[in-house]
Amino acid sequence: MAVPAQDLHEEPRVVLSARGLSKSFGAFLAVRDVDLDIEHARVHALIGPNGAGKTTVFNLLTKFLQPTAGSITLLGTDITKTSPDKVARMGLVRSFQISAVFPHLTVLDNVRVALQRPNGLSTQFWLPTSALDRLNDRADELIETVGLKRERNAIAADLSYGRKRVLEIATTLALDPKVLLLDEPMAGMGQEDIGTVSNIIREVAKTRAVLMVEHNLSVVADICHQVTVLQRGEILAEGDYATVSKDERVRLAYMGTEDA
Amino acid sequence: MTMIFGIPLQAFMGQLLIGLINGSFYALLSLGLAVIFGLLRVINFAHGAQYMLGAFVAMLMLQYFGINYWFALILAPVVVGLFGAVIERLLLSRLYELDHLYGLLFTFGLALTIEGTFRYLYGSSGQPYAPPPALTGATNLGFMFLPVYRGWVVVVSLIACIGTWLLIEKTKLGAYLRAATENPTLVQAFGVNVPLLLTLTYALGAGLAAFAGVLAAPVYQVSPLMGSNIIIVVFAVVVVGGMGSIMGAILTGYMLGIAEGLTKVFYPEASNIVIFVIMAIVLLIRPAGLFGKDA
Amino acid sequence: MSDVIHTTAAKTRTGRSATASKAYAAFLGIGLVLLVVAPMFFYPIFLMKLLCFALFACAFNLLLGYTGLLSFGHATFFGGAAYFTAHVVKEWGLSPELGILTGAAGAAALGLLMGFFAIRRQGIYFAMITLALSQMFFFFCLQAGFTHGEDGIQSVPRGHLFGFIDLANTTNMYYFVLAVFLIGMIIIWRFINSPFGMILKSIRENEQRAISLGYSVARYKLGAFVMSAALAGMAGGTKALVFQFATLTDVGWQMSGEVILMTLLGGIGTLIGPIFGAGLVVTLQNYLATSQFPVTIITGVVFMVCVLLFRRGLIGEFYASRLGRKLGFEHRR
Amino acid sequence: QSASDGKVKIGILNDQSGVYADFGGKSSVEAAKMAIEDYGGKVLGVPVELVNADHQNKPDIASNIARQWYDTEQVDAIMDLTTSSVGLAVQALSKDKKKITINTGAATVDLTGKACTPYGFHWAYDTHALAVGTGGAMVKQGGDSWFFLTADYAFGYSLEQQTSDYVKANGGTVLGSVRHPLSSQDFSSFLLQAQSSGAKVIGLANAGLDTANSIKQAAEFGIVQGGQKLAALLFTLAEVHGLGLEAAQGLTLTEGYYWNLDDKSREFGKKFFARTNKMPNMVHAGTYSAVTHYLKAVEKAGSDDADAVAKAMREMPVDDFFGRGGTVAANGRMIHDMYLLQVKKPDESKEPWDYYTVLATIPGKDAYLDPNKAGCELVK
Amino acid sequence: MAKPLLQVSNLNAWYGESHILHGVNMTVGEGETITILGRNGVGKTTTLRTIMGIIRERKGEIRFSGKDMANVPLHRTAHAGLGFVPEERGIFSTLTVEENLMLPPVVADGGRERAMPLDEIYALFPNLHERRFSPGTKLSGGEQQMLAIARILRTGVKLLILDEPTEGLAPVIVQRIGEVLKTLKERGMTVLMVEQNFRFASRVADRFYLMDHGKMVADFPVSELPQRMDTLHKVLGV
Ligand SMILES: Nc1ncnc2c1ncn2[C@@H]1O[C@H](COP(=O)(O)OP(=O)(O)OP(=O)(O)O)[C@@H](O)[C@H]1O
Ligand SMILES: Nc1ncnc2c1ncn2[C@@H]1O[C@H](COP(=O)(O)OP(=O)(O)OP(=O)(O)O)[C@@H](O)[C@H]1O
Ligand SMILES: [Mg+2]
Ligand SMILES: [Mg+2]
Repeated sequence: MAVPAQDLHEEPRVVLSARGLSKSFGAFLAVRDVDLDIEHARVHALIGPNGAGKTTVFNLLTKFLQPTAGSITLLGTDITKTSPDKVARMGLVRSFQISAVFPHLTVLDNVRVALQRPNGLSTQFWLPTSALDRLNDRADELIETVGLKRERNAIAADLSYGRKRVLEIATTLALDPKVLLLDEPMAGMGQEDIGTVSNIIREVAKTRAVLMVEHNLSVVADICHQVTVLQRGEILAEGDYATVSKDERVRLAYMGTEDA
Repeated sequence: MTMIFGIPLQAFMGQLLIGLINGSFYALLSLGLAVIFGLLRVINFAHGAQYMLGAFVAMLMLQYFGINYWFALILAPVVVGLFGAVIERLLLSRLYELDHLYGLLFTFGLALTIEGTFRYLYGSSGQPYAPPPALTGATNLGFMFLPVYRGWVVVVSLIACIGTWLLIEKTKLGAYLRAATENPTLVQAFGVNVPLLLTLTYALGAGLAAFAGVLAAPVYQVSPLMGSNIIIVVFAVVVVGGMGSIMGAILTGYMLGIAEGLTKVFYPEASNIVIFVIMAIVLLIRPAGLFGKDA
Repeated sequence: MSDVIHTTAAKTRTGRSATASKAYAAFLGIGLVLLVVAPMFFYPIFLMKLLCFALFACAFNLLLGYTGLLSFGHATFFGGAAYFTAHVVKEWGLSPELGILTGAAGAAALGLLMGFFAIRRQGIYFAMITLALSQMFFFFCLQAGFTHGEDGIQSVPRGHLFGFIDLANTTNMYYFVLAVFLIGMIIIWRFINSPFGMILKSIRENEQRAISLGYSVARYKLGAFVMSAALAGMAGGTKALVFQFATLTDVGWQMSGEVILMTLLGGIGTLIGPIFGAGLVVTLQNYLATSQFPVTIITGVVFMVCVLLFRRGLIGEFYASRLGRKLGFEHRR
Repeated sequence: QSASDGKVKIGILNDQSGVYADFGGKSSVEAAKMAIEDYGGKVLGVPVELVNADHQNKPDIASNIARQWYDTEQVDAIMDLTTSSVGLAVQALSKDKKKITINTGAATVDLTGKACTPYGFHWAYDTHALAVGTGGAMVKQGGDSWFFLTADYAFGYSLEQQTSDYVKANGGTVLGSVRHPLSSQDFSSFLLQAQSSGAKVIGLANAGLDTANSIKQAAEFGIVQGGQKLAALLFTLAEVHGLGLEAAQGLTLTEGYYWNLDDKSREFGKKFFARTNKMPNMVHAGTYSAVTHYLKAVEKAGSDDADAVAKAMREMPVDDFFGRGGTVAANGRMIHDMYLLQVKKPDESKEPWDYYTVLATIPGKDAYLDPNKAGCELVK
Repeated sequence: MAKPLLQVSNLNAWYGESHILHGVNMTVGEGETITILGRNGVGKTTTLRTIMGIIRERKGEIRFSGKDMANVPLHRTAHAGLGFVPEERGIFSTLTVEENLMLPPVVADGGRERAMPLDEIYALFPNLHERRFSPGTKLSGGEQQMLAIARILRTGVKLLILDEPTEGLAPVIVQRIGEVLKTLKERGMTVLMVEQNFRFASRVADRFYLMDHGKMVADFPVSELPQRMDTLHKVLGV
């Protein structure tokens, strides 16, 4: 496993927080006055109807979008004005709603590209590529963690959709992020992968904070400690799954009449 | 006498008008380029060559068939448009599914071939083409002596620009075209004959270039080089306007024409680069161009 | 972790099999021998021109083939460096090797400047912006005093290499050019097959993802751009010494088009393809210059045919051909 | 008595596809061919061969070709060499290679001035002659206030500079000038400035397509009808033909030859026309004259060795339909008479190619710089 | 079973050199709702795209209303009455939501009667109404999915081909789409879809095809579902 044993059972503490976060696109206010606290060693779910502004919140937190108002703090540092790559280097890493891998690289190379940066092997234009072989052990470990061992040397483009998502998680983990933002990690995934990925998320969350957007409520119920429900850009409800799912407004706006 | 920057108001007005006239050529040319780019995602390097072809076709029509300016103004764009359609159907259309850069490279080759051929056949010092008798002479505007023909150029190019803009932004056909730019397969799966649509678009773009060429023939020497001299400037216009933005191309065309015209008065040596300087500044401030949508 | 995984990793990394590596080494060996003996059989000036353009095309390919950026303004670096080299050698009396270094450094500086503007856009936008900026540089060269306008800097002395090898001697000059060429190629080869090259490749594949992994994409691209510019400058500076000339031809947009043609003909994204592309174009031009048929028509037609039919280029097509695959080459694109 | 390698080979190197393709171009090659044929095709008992190439107006391409001709094709002399940058480059190279160049196409006086070489000759015209003709002689015809439209590069500057010197020397004034970038398509803005300056003469210190477009647009803006005169400083019969009399009428210019001057020049003109379907301009006629003179010199020297030939060339007078009592000065300048010409109105032209009225003849010694003062090191 | 509308026999398809479909056989009866189940990457999307004619490297027979579709060019398939909602939705960014919606022409014979009027569509998807003037791709993921479905409903196709219609949708919306599909069914529309959301699928489908390795490995009506759970478990890992 990727996670060293002594790190387990760490105490929750706030690592990423947003205050009064707002974003408007022209006259349209997509996110309004959102406060969020993401805690270490916790899985936090962001749910809500389509178009509620979940992806936008992600884009704001990772600085792919600049907020119209509000502030964001990561590990005690104000990152409201920081560039996205810098934020990523500080340990806040995201996945995309639409799958994001390097299609013509092998699975191994995909992971190694991610490993290069934290290992200081990205600007060396005078070294041979074989210098990257020292990343192999760590890369293989990650590949095994997410169960891609069989596809290790396959070209990423040839993977099925679900496998690509899994690979994406592996590359994200390679950066050893402190805060992980996952946008619908289970979307389009078959049942067998959903189980695997749930387990991975549960496992990695023991040592880091995870914020995820997910429509699959059984997954949310299963692995998330905390749930925030967003509607029309505003927070509608907050709490653990049991509390939130009983909220009448949430049922009406999001969950519908069926059981999860 | 009123002075503006040390220049008599009258002369200043004259220069402004001249700038506007040149701007109409830029607008017309960059319009065609923007149409082709916006819808086919092809940078049509052959645009200058097609402009030149327009002028040449008009001249040859007069020389061999006695077809006058007015008919040439319609016929030459049709001929060049057909030529464009054939090129698109047979050759260019094979490149769409590839990286867009191949389109640029292909049309670059096409431009070299067309220009080379005309240079080989007609030399490059240029041929005369007289303005139509109805449009010769000049009117005195008080502040300047305006050749009637130049006035005609402004009016007719404005009409062509607005017409094209309406066609693409406001009609169903235009909606098909814009959608086909993004995902031709899907639009085709919806039951639209996309290949035909793209052929027509390229023909339209080429035709617009040729139209500008016919308009230019009475003003400039009809020379195989006339296109390659202007094409780079027109590229800059399109970049400043925001690539793919049709309105952007038109407005920027006029604006840069005026900017260039004024430079010709105050610092003539720089008139060739003023457009590129403006481009650099615009790109620094707005990387997507003045009217471009952010990528 | 088993050994099996390690060996397969080694294989995928280099992207070609053992037979291919052997074939490659054999080609390299033969090529090198041919280059060394070539001046006995061919007009040396022609060979030198070929080498300069080959290096130029390879430098250009570093950007197009490995970073996915099509620059339509590379003449700026080639021609700019030619001016710089010619100027410092002729007016300041610098030695040829320093002259070429100055040219390369100047080109790198120009690359930094142009890259600063252009790198923020991609694809066609990038191409157009580089084109326009190089056009600006063209006008600068037309106006600036030290370039001598349309006359160019003429009669540039070749000087003495390291102060004692007389380069006016054609044979000496040839081996000097060959050395510059080989140094350039080694730099390119190393650059591509380095950790940096790996990041470039991943940026080309998926830029957004590279950003989210924490890479400042713009800086990597700029790095590649400057490197490519510097190497193009090295080629341009050398050319200025070979022909004792620096002119506007080398900074015009047609030159930028030509280098694209060379790269395209040889094979985008192949290390040695552009060499062959350059060879073909230079030979063709040499032949056509004195024939009665206009060069531009041929160039244009070759361009179109290439784009339509031989997109992979000579070497790319060879790699993809049955023989190439039998030898174990894998085409990258 | 022999040629070094069993043949005498002449190269015509000029622009065959660019803006000067009509100016010299293929027709120059034809003129050289005629000269060789008229000479009998042989000199010193060996055949005279002719090669030609297109230098695309690029000095580096030109010097490449020249170098290759000298190194691998045993070319003995190169002629035409249109455009100054090419002329200077090839002349410098030829000095190193010890080969003869006779420039009939380029304008710069530097060829026989500070860049002169023992083997370089300048035949048909130069900027000085143009300046004296169009600038000096025109003032005498009444055009005494000038405004220049100048191409923004060295050639344009020197043409403007030299012309305005002569304008002033002859009592005229220069009211101003505007520098336009090379290959501007549109000159209306500049013409407007020239128009409002009120100058009697608008001097076009540019070349090729730029000049043609300036003239065409000047007609559009009614500049000539408005009483101002246009003087094209470098413009020949070939370009007048390309522009058409309608646009070119009233234009004043200087050439070293006109086919309709007298019987001798008409004879050459007709012969040339029969082969090329064009009447020759001074470059074509000059090339014919240059080839002929070169062959005569080879004959006289008894060898194709450049030193001997150059010496013979300087010793012999150039009396043909083109040179008319011409002499070859020590700096390589061929000195002959020039003509100030005016383009006829369409209705004045009586036959095809009847384009000019001769306004004045400028004697060679006035037209060209005194070889002693040209700045050439060969002349002390 | 109802009269067959779509018959596919021994269909093979390739992406370049990779052979993806290895002889797909299936029949869709008129008025039926069919769901294809299968793990990621078995070729479900490919099957739909091949039927639609988007993938042209294909062999085998496709008959629609008895007509052989082999040589029908892509832009004519829609005329036959097939409508396609791709997995990646295919919303056009340069068009507004409404322009997107209005884009596909009503082309099928008799399409006008079947076509769903605009106000009905807006009633079904109020989000779209609210955002109708904003550019298509500025919609959220789920809104784009609604738009993609709505767009086809307006053209009055006979056979609606849906690739994972509920991916990324909020449960309420999934429910609503389920209802829409039922309404359509009542109107006689035939639906062929690929779906990962097993619960949703079992609610709307009449019949299932189970796909593995480029082939249909099982075919059963919804009523047999309980007996088939074992097979499903094996093939899907549900
Ligand atoms: N760049 C943009 N410009 C204009 N509007 C936008 C932009 N990005 C998003 N929106 C709008 O903001 C709202 C929120 O979008 P967002 O993508 O955050 O939703 P979401 O909660 O992630 O939904 P889903 O679950 O469907 O993915 C939507 O109505 C969308 O149309
Ligand atoms: N454009 C392509 N080129 C090459 N192979 C492809 C391409 N698209 C898909 N494939 C391969 O074809 C196989 C089937 O893909 P398809 O998209 O049909 O699967 P699917 O069953 O729809 O899976 P999912 O549930 O993930 O959407 C997969 O192995 C995939 O890797
Ligand atoms: Mg979203
Ligand atoms: Mg699928």
